[in-house]
Amino acid sequence: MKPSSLVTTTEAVDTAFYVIFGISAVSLLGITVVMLWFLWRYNRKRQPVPLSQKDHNVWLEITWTVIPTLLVMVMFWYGWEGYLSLRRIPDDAMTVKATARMWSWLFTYDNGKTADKLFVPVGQPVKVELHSEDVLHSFYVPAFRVKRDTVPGMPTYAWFVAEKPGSYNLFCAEYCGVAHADMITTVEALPAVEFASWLSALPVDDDPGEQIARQNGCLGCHSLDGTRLVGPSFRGLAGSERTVMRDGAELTVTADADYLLRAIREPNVEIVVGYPAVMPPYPGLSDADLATLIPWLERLQ
Amino acid sequence: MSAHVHKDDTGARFGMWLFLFTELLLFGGLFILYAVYLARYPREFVTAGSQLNVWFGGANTLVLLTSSLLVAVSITTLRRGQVRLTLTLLGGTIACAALFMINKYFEWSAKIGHGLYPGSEHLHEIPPGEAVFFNIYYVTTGLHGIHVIIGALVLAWTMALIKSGRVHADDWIVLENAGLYWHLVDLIWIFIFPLYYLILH
Amino acid sequence: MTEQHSHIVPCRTFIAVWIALLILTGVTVWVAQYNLGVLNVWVALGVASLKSALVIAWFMHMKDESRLFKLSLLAALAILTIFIGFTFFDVLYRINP
Amino acid sequence: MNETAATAATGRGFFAEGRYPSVFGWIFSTDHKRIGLLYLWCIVTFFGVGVLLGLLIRLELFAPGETIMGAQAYNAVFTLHGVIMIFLFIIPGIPAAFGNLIMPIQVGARDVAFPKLNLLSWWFYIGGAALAVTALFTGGGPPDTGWTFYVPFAAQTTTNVSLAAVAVFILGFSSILTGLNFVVTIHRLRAEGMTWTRLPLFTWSLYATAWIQVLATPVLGITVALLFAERLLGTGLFDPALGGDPIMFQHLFWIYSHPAVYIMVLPAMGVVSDIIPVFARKPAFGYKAIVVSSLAIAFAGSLVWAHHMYTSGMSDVAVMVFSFLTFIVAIPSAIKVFNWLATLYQGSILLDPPLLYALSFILLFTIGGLSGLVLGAAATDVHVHDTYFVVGHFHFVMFGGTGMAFFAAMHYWLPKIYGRMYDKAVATVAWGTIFIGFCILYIAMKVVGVMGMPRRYYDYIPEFTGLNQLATFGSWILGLGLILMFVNLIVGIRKGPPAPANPWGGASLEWQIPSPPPTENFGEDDPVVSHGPYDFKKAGIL
Ligand code: HEA
Ligand code: HEA
Ligand code: HEC
Ligand code: CUA
Ligand SMILES: [Cu+2]
Repeated sequence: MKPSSLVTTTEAVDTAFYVIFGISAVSLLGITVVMLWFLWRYNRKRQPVPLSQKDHNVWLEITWTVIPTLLVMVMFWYGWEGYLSLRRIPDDAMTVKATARMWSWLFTYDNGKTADKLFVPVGQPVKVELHSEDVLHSFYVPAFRVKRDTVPGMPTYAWFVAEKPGSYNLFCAEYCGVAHADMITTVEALPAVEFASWLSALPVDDDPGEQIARQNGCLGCHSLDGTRLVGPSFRGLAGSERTVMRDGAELTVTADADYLLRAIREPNVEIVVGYPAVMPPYPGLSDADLATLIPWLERLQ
Repeated sequence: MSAHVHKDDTGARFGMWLFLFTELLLFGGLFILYAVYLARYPREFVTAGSQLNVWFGGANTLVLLTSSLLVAVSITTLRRGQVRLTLTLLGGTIACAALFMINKYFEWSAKIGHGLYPGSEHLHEIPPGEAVFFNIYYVTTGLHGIHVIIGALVLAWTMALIKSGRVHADDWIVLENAGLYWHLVDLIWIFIFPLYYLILH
Repeated sequence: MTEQHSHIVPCRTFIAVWIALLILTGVTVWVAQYNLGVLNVWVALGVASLKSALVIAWFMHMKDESRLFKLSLLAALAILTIFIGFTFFDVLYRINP
Repeated sequence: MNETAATAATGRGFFAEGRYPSVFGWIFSTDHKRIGLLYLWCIVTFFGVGVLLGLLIRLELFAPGETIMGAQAYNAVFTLHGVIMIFLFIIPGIPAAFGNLIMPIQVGARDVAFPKLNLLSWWFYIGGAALAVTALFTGGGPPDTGWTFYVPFAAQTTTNVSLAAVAVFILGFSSILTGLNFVVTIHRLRAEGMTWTRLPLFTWSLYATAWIQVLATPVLGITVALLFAERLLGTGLFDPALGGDPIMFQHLFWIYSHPAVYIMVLPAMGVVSDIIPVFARKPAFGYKAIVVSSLAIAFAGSLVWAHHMYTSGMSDVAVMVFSFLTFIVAIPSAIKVFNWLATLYQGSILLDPPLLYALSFILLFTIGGLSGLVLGAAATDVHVHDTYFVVGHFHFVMFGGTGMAFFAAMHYWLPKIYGRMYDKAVATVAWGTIFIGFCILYIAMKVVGVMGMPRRYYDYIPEFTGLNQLATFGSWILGLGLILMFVNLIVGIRKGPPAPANPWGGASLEWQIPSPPPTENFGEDDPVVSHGPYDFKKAGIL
């Protein structure tokens, strides 16, 4: 398990939370009680005429300037300390590359293995290198209190360590368009041994077509089981009749191989009726990839 | 301060100055971007900056400085009651504005001729640092150009008021404020010129 | 006419200022020919500020205005400087620009 | 001007006979009170639209998955909700409506310094609003970027963001003109004897606000202008492919939009500072401290913008500096809260509706402000940034703070403006309903935020269902309260019993002229001020 010396991101952030919530709760309680007491004690029923017309007191002003100042300085300090431990990566951290795109995550490991869930070994600090292929997204794992935006053209990073095995939510926290809320996956924390074997194992679904689809994030928008996501489901797509908008005109076409090719190569020329024109073109997809992808699509019945 | 002041020139001038502050901060946003990108791409800014024509920029600087002089003097002449002279001076200012825009026109069309304009293919080919320079150059000088036109229109309108005698030797606040606006246009250029045309090293 | 500021500024003054401005313009162009490294920008800015000071003080007769005007001008400039300056707390210290 | 006296005599004050017949007498009037009312009712209308959109949001979030609308629709709805609430309700809210109605009277002037400009800025407001509405039905459909317009998304989306940007630009211009007008008015048109230390705190807060409006709003102007250029000309100043930096957009946006939050709250604090002394029969405690803290907030508020960007990828140094400064700006707010409490001490407190709303301002703003401290601290913000905790925070400060103060102002000043009194009992019930609904709604949001529910999610994981349903439930209670309050006010305005010139026993100038006030407020005999705004003894209240 993790070296006891190591402060987890969760611990670091929660300390700050306790301090700030604590001070705030006390301040709030004090203010509420005092206010209610004044309202009761000096209510006009009880107090027809004001007891005084006092309108200032320098010492009071000084007190309630200095005390809050000290309090906020404390809050600032804990906040900053905690933040630093979010930024300082333990030396023994392993690195995973996370790629965010509309609207899915791809995680790439040193040995080239990729996955759409973030598998990590328990007790081992993990540095996640954050990249974006299109707009801003944000890597957010509430359980570990870490969040960092992925910025196109500027790699960023975050780190965390999972203390217990289990599955933790991973959200996209920066608004990124229509399927922002669907850009969810999980961190899967496995015991070191299991993780090692997972890492070395070949991908379970050895259908190359599906692999390509996964790695390019197609499945972020296209389901394989017929459910409607941002884009039409791949299931039963090939060969079916499609009504598409082509430069303003509506027309029906059969989804044969070269329709699929068009739909992937220049997605915004023909827009399937009832869907937004948000599918990005994929210059990264080689003809070889497509040669595997399209037959696979056709096999999906 | 008495509420009886029915015509409060100081108030009017103060209002104008506040408006100039907003203009200053409007351009301020662009100067922030300029500063940041200059700090990030010093070398690219020099290569790109050297491609701007100092003569165009210099000429326009002289034109604007002179136009500012004319406006400043026109206030003096109006207060001395020399209406015709005032109108000539203001006419001169507007002529300067026109000259400035003509200059800009040639300068820009030359650049655009070289495929250097926002959204052009060419900008995607050259190093990013240079592309950002040209883009911010166009945005800044463009916004400034719009201000030149507005300023000229305001001055023209003031001339009309002077002709019709509504602005005269003892009530010249309109000219004063129009002048202030024009000087601001000049001020902005005083910074644009060295920052864009003169970063050669 | 209600309360009104100042004497009429003689044209001579304006022309003198104008000449000064032209000279300063010449100076910036001249300096820009030499390679002073980062100094170039700062010199350019320095001269530009000097020029604008002239324009503001004389052409825009700030020097005849009340303290209120001068203070608020100062405030505006201070805010602008802060906006530019504080942005550099970020851009200067980015790990990967 | 004896015709002023005449109108005053008719008892309908400035309502009698505008410069032009019928509605033109309003939309072309340069009278600060008429312009104020124009603003007030436009703002209330937009508030109504805004809250209905808020209701839609809550209904969609009543259960996971698609409830009443799809993702695209939802994104448009919260964007619209945010844009309306920020630019059409809360920023103009108190300054443009009640500032115009009351401030010139409070300083003893007949109108603002530039009445025509004042009318123009209302026209800009309406024009901007009209454009914003047009943006919904033209081009690629309603904008779906959120009110923050972050690039690159906002530069890429096919929805009608460009037109919305223009609308925001124009609205910003309107706000600038109002601010400019107020600064000059307060400097130049104070009545004889109205020294700076005799200015009501409401006017002082407007003064501080006006400076922010003048100095910060232009930056918003250039920001949306650049977004517009980016979309239409591809100027690429924020596009990494062209050497731009998306994070610079966030800097520019927040350079305005953080100071803007103080544009929203300072006038509200002014309202509260004016109301509490009147209903406690005691001078505002620490007048000078409150004034100085307003100015301090106005200044320091422009040094903290990047606290919205801790996770954006900006440098750690910036995180440290901006976090530190953020805590500094919190202090003046604290000072105000304590001074308000001290004003109640040893007073003679009458819990009339205006005071109830003012007190709920203090409580809710404090809760919201304290949660702001959680956001200001770097470590904690990393966890709750872009979650419902932030949503909870800003609803507490904006709605619980400024919103409540806006209602307080309506209950405090509308009798003066319309010369009629609403039903206080009903008003009190409405207040209670609003307060309860509010707490349920937004406390639930804060909790679900700390649990990690991101904002701008139209769908969420089942764990979050319970709290979301609680929030939705709260929104219904709140809604009922709002309807009751507005109905009561409107009925009061139209049929209520006549209100005397000084229904609450205030000591500032607006209470010394008839209700409704005559067209030029004081007419020929401009007031000569001889005592402070809260000197109830000299004013003969005590
Ligand atoms: C009326 C508007 C308003 C006001 C007044 C405030 C006030 C404050 N806000 Fe808030 N804020 C918003 C509107 C406002 N905010 C909005 C709209 C957003 C979200 C924008 C978006 O992303 O859509 C936001 C977001 C926001 C963030 C970014 C969160 C994120 O996105 O990650 C932060 C971070 O620092 C912050 C901090 C603060 C602080 C420290 C204050 C302080 O000024 C609060 C000061 C007040 C108090 C401290 C309470 C009173 C004091 C006491 C009771 C005494 C006891 C106190 C002490 C011990 C000090 N706010
Ligand atoms: C002052 C500003 C203000 C106010 C008052 C409100 C009011 C409300 N807001 Fe909102 N809100 C914002 C400003 C405001 N909001 C901003 C700036 C955002 C950010 C947008 C973004 O992310 O870009 C936001 C975002 C926001 C979200 C987050 C959306 C998301 O991130 O996915 C939610 C979610 O519940 C929400 C809900 C509500 C609710 C339930 C109300 C309730 O108060 C509504 C209660 C009202 C009713 C239940 C309707 C019934 C009442 C009437 C019909 C009376 C009207 C009649 C007359 C006026 C005559 N708001
Ligand atoms: C950003 C979301 C998104 C991603 C990622 C995405 N698509 Fe699409 N796709 C869509 C949408 C929306 C449509 C329907 C509108 C259209 O035709 O463009 C679509 C349409 C299609 C069609 C035509 C389907 C039909 O019903 O006729 C095919 C084939 C397709 N996508 C394949 C792919 C492949 C292969 C990938 C990955 C390399 C991919 N998509 C990635 C959103 C996406
Ligand atoms: Cu990706 Cu939100
Ligand atoms: Cu802020």
